[in-house]
Amino acid sequence: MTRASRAIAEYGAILAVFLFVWWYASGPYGMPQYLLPSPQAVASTLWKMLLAGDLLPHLSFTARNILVGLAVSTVFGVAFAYLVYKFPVLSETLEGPIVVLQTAPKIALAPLVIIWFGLGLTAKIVLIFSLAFFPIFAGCLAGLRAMDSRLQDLAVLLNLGALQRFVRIDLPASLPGVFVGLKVGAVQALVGAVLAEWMSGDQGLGYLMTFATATYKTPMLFGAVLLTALLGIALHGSLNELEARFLSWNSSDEH
Amino acid sequence: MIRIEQVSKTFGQGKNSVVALAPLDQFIGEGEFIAIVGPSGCGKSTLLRIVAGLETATEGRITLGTSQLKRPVGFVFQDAVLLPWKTVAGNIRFPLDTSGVPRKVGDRKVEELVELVGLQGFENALPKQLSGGMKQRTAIARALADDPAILLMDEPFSAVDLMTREGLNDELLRIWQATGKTILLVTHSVEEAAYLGTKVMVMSARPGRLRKTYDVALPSPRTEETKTSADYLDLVGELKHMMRDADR
Amino acid sequence: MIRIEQVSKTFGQGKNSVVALAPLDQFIGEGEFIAIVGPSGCGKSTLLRIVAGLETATEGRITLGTSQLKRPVGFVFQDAVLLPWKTVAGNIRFPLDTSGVPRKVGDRKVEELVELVGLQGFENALPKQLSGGMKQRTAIARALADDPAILLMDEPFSAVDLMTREGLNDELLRIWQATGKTILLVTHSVEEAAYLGTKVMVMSARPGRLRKTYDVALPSPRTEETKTSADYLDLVGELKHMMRDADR
Amino acid sequence: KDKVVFQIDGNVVPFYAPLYAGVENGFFEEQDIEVEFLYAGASDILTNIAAGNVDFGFPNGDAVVAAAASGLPVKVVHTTYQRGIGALLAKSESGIETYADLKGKTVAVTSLGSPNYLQLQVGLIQAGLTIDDVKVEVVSSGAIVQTLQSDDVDAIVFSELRKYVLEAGGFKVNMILSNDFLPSFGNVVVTSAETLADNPDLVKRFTAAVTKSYQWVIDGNVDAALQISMDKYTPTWADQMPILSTAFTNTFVASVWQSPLTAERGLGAANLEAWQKNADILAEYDVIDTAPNAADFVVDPSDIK
Amino acid sequence: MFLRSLLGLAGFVALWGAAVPVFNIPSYLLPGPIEVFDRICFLFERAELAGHIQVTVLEIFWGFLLGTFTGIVSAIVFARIPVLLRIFTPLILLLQTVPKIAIAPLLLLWLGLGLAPKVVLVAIVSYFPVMTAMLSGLRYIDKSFTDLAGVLRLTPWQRFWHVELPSALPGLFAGATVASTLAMTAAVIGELMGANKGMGFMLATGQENADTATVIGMVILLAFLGWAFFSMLEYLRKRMEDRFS
Ligand SMILES: Nc1ncnc2c1ncn2[C@@H]1O[C@H](COP(=O)(O)OP(=O)(O)OP(=O)(O)O)[C@@H](O)[C@H]1O
Ligand SMILES: Nc1ncnc2c1ncn2[C@@H]1O[C@H](COP(=O)(O)OP(=O)(O)OP(=O)(O)O)[C@@H](O)[C@H]1O
Ligand SMILES: [Mg+2]
Ligand SMILES: [Mg+2]
Repeated sequence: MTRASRAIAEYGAILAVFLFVWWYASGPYGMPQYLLPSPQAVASTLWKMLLAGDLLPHLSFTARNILVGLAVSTVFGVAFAYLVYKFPVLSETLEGPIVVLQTAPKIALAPLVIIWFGLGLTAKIVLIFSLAFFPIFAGCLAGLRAMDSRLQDLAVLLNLGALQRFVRIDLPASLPGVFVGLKVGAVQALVGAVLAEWMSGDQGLGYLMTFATATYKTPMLFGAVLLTALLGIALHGSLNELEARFLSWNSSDEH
Repeated sequence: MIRIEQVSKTFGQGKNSVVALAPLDQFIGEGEFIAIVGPSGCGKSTLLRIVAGLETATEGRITLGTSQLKRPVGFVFQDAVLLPWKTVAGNIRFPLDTSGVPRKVGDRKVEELVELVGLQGFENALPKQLSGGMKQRTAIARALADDPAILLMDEPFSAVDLMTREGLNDELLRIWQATGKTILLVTHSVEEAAYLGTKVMVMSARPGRLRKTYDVALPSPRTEETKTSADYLDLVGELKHMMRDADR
Repeated sequence: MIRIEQVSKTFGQGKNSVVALAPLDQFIGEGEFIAIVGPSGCGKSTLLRIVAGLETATEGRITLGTSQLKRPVGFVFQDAVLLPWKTVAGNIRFPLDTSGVPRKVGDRKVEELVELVGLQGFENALPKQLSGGMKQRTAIARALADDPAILLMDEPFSAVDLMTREGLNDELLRIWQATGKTILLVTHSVEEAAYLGTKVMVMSARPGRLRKTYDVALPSPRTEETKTSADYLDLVGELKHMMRDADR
Repeated sequence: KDKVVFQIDGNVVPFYAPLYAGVENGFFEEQDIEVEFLYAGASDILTNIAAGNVDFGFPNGDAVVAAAASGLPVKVVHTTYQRGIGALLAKSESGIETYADLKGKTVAVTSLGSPNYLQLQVGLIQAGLTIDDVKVEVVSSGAIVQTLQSDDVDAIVFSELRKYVLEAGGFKVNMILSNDFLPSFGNVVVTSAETLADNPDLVKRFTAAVTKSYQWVIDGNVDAALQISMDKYTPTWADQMPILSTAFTNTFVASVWQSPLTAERGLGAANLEAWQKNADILAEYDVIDTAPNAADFVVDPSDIK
Repeated sequence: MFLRSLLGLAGFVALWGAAVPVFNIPSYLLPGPIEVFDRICFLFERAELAGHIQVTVLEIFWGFLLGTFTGIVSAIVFARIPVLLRIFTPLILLLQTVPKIAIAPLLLLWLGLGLAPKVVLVAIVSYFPVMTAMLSGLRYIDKSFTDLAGVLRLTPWQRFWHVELPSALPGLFAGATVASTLAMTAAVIGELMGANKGMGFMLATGQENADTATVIGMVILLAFLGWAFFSMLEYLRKRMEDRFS
């Protein structure tokens, strides 16, 4: 079997099992609709919304926020990790506070973020950033710290400038860690995007969820949840693909 | 020109400290080829690393008299140290890329070097796909790539077979003669040391110290005949004797 | 006893594939000491790795006739491979610890091995604090620790100086004679191969194939005198000749 | 003795003081009921009740109608608040006094699915405007008051009770009650159809205790109830006692907990017509698909056997 | 290190204290440090804050332990049997991305009203960073170490304990640190979906009442808790590193 067909078979199988369990729980097992709507109901709701043009705008709104937030988080996360790595003094004074800041529950801060940054896009990006930044930062820092120290010797020898050293040695060497951070960060970005929409605004999957919850449109709620998860899976898949491309030199398998 | 003055190195502090290098003096003139021999752990690598600026001497001073300020030395590490994400060609051209040599010029140079170390056909292999000796040869090619005025080589030929080794020895001699580089080469083969060096530094173990520096009075250029000359054989014998002694 | 039947190895697939080992046959009897020589990249390491079960042969079969089922082989890797978070002593005793040897017994064994490879005083050093040769010697000590019936050594002495090397050669011979191990040793030194081996396998490059297996008819036990015997010198000469040939 | 979980809309606030006082005074104990309070949003409460996670809930009436419309087996067993307490709130200095003044202004609601949003729509229509004449922002309940305070929005449609919070914060507030043009119900006691059918006695005892609790407060014990609440449940509000006391007396006691109907039939009495009207309006404005039959999900406490 | 952190903290509080009057920030947006401190003391005295803290700490402790443990174990299984990884990834991501508040009634239905749903929630969010880090550590383990393990015919357990864990440890601790911060958030969220105890409940109360001092106070207490958590992890990391050297 080729790679693609094997993947299709695997995912097809798992999807089938998943749908069956869901169908069974909502149908024969007798979970009521308001707790767990049937897959058919969810699918038909989604389909109707799609046809009515009520779905794609929300989906793309959320997706865009996630991508923008993730991009900003990546830039700052990697840059910050690099600074901390380069200047260990910073690590002593900053790492603790950063961690502590992170423990402040975002759901508590979300209203404050909205109060501080207004109702627009900024607040949403700030919220996503506040969630996705730290995993990327921590992953990148761990990657940098695990770097083979002999590569540093090489950089010294070749008298590389700060930029070249970063681009050509430190960044590639820390990529395994960066990807760990990105994968966790992507999930967090998603959570942040939904949370932000939950808190304010009238667009996005998160908004659909609040709306559906308040009006007991459980199929719509589950549809939005499902789409969110699909977004997450797509993001994760792309990151895996990127990782496979950028880190083939590092993986232990030989294919 | 390299001036080593009272250079010593101690690793660690207090009870756990290891004196890797006792104070050592050596003057190395422009264009000299210094071979360094000595027992394992006597501080040869440490000395080279100090000269290269990778390690700071605990005491003493190193002066490099070279005009090529930006990148004064080329270094072949004892254990290759290749960038695992770059191919053989990518590793060899790394010093060129990072000093802004035009792509075309770099390509030509890399091709030349790949041939020199006998890695034709493996230009696009990643380090993990290479044998031990192939890695080492890639590292040698990389050190030669941007033509440094000073070349520091830490047992560069330890992982290659005798034939390749002899070939590389002769190539190194040719390059040295053609370019007038200053070369410091650590080796465990006294034959190699005698064949290549204008001087041979013999070090003794724990704490590593310079036992004696031999001037090699063999005619240049050196050829296969050199290896059968009485002077050469005498020197090799003397070095071996010295080494046996040094070890005790 | 090791039976190698039509073993070949190809890395990669399609256009990018590299034939590391062409089909190779060799029977190695119990208690033999096989030295393997050949040019860099000819598949020596690959052969050893296949015998150790670290690599699966693309084709062919390896049969190990050893009763020591759990851990049939000891392996000295070409590049040491020490666990960086363990000390010298910790690394050496690793095979003992993981096979449930009592602490006390292990301690004694480690002490013995540290002395064998001349690392007294460095028991508690971490690998990063060792010189290249010291790392290699630690790896040798580790391979000997739990007394495997088959010992596979990939250029174990490449990073140590001549004196240490000769000392370790003799130690290895002594251990071999005392325990009747089967040993496969890759080396770039034909002198070493001739001095140590009961057989010498000469391999040729790309694709790596067995050129010839020499039976070494030198008297046992081998001593310093062996190295001046005519038989020995003849064999060395012949091997060198063969190697020069093999390289072409 | 029955242990029941009673899930209240929102969070611990002194507005629920009668219930806290009822527990502390032993009114539930008398009925052999031990109450554990739990908190969550209205829709969660109703889902929890339907799922059997909790025994009783105290959500707002609109949420119950929506839940009933969606087929959740929930029953209102005590119409505690006889009218809705949704209101438009604006700072006095904004000059917003009627819905007509909202033209071109920014108004916040907690969700486009909330009854408040419906109230806004209806209010605008009755003032000759439409929803497009204002800018609507959706802000979570945790932040909505602050957005009004910080002038991020000009008005909010939310609970009437927030007026007192704002006033406690030193803001002068204009308020337009939604109930005046759109009848609905504030917090009501809800249980599941199953509990009601299987254990009517428990429901009866529970509603009796609720009634007694509220009656006690109405009978001149506003300050005592608030004191109990401050002592044990809502200590952070202690400094706002005077304002709360006024609010209780002027709003809750005066017109929320009591109505002409309750004078006749006791606290918690269900006005099925009003409920039905509430449901019909929700359907008319598309908040729910079809209006449920009020008699199907509302029960008068006196009818529980 | 400790002193420096303390100094940094003092500086931060001073800045905060100064900013409030200087920029004339109204207290419903950001109350001053003294007001917040007063509020915390008040809550300790009058609202049994200590009990609330205890509940939250317990939730975090058990949830984090459960999440970390399953994370490490499943990563090992996934690394050995990649098919399982591919099969479970969508489900894991589903679990991670489902807004917890959206499925709160379901969680309560399955797990009851007590500690269990919160612990499970904390475990779910702590799981992912740890699993991802461990998996990456196993995937990018130095090949020569795997060879060594192969030659020594290590048992799976020995392989894990002596080779894989020490190699993955730096990344694993980064993952655990991330997990620790998420765990705290999750505990708070868990308490929002139906609770009457815990710091999250307290916080929601503050939020509902537009009581910014309580909100900030809780956030600060949670931050302290986070700091303690972090210090503990750091300590553990040092101990582990010693253990493996
Ligand atoms: N980073 C370090 N920390 C502590 N001790 C070190 C360090 N590097 C080297 N040493 C010690 O310094 C001494 C000299 O080491 P060095 O690597 O210079 O030896 P060498 O002459 O190159 O040996 P070899 O021929 O085995 O490579 C050794 O005893 C070694 O243990
Ligand atoms: N993992 C791998 N992937 C692809 N090719 C490989 C791999 N390992 C080895 N090779 C190739 O197989 C050939 C034989 O390698 P091997 O390491 O066995 O050589 P060797 O005889 O040990 O050489 P040396 O003396 O230089 O160590 C080489 O051409 C090498 O490029
Ligand atoms: Mg060295
Ligand atoms: Mg090899």
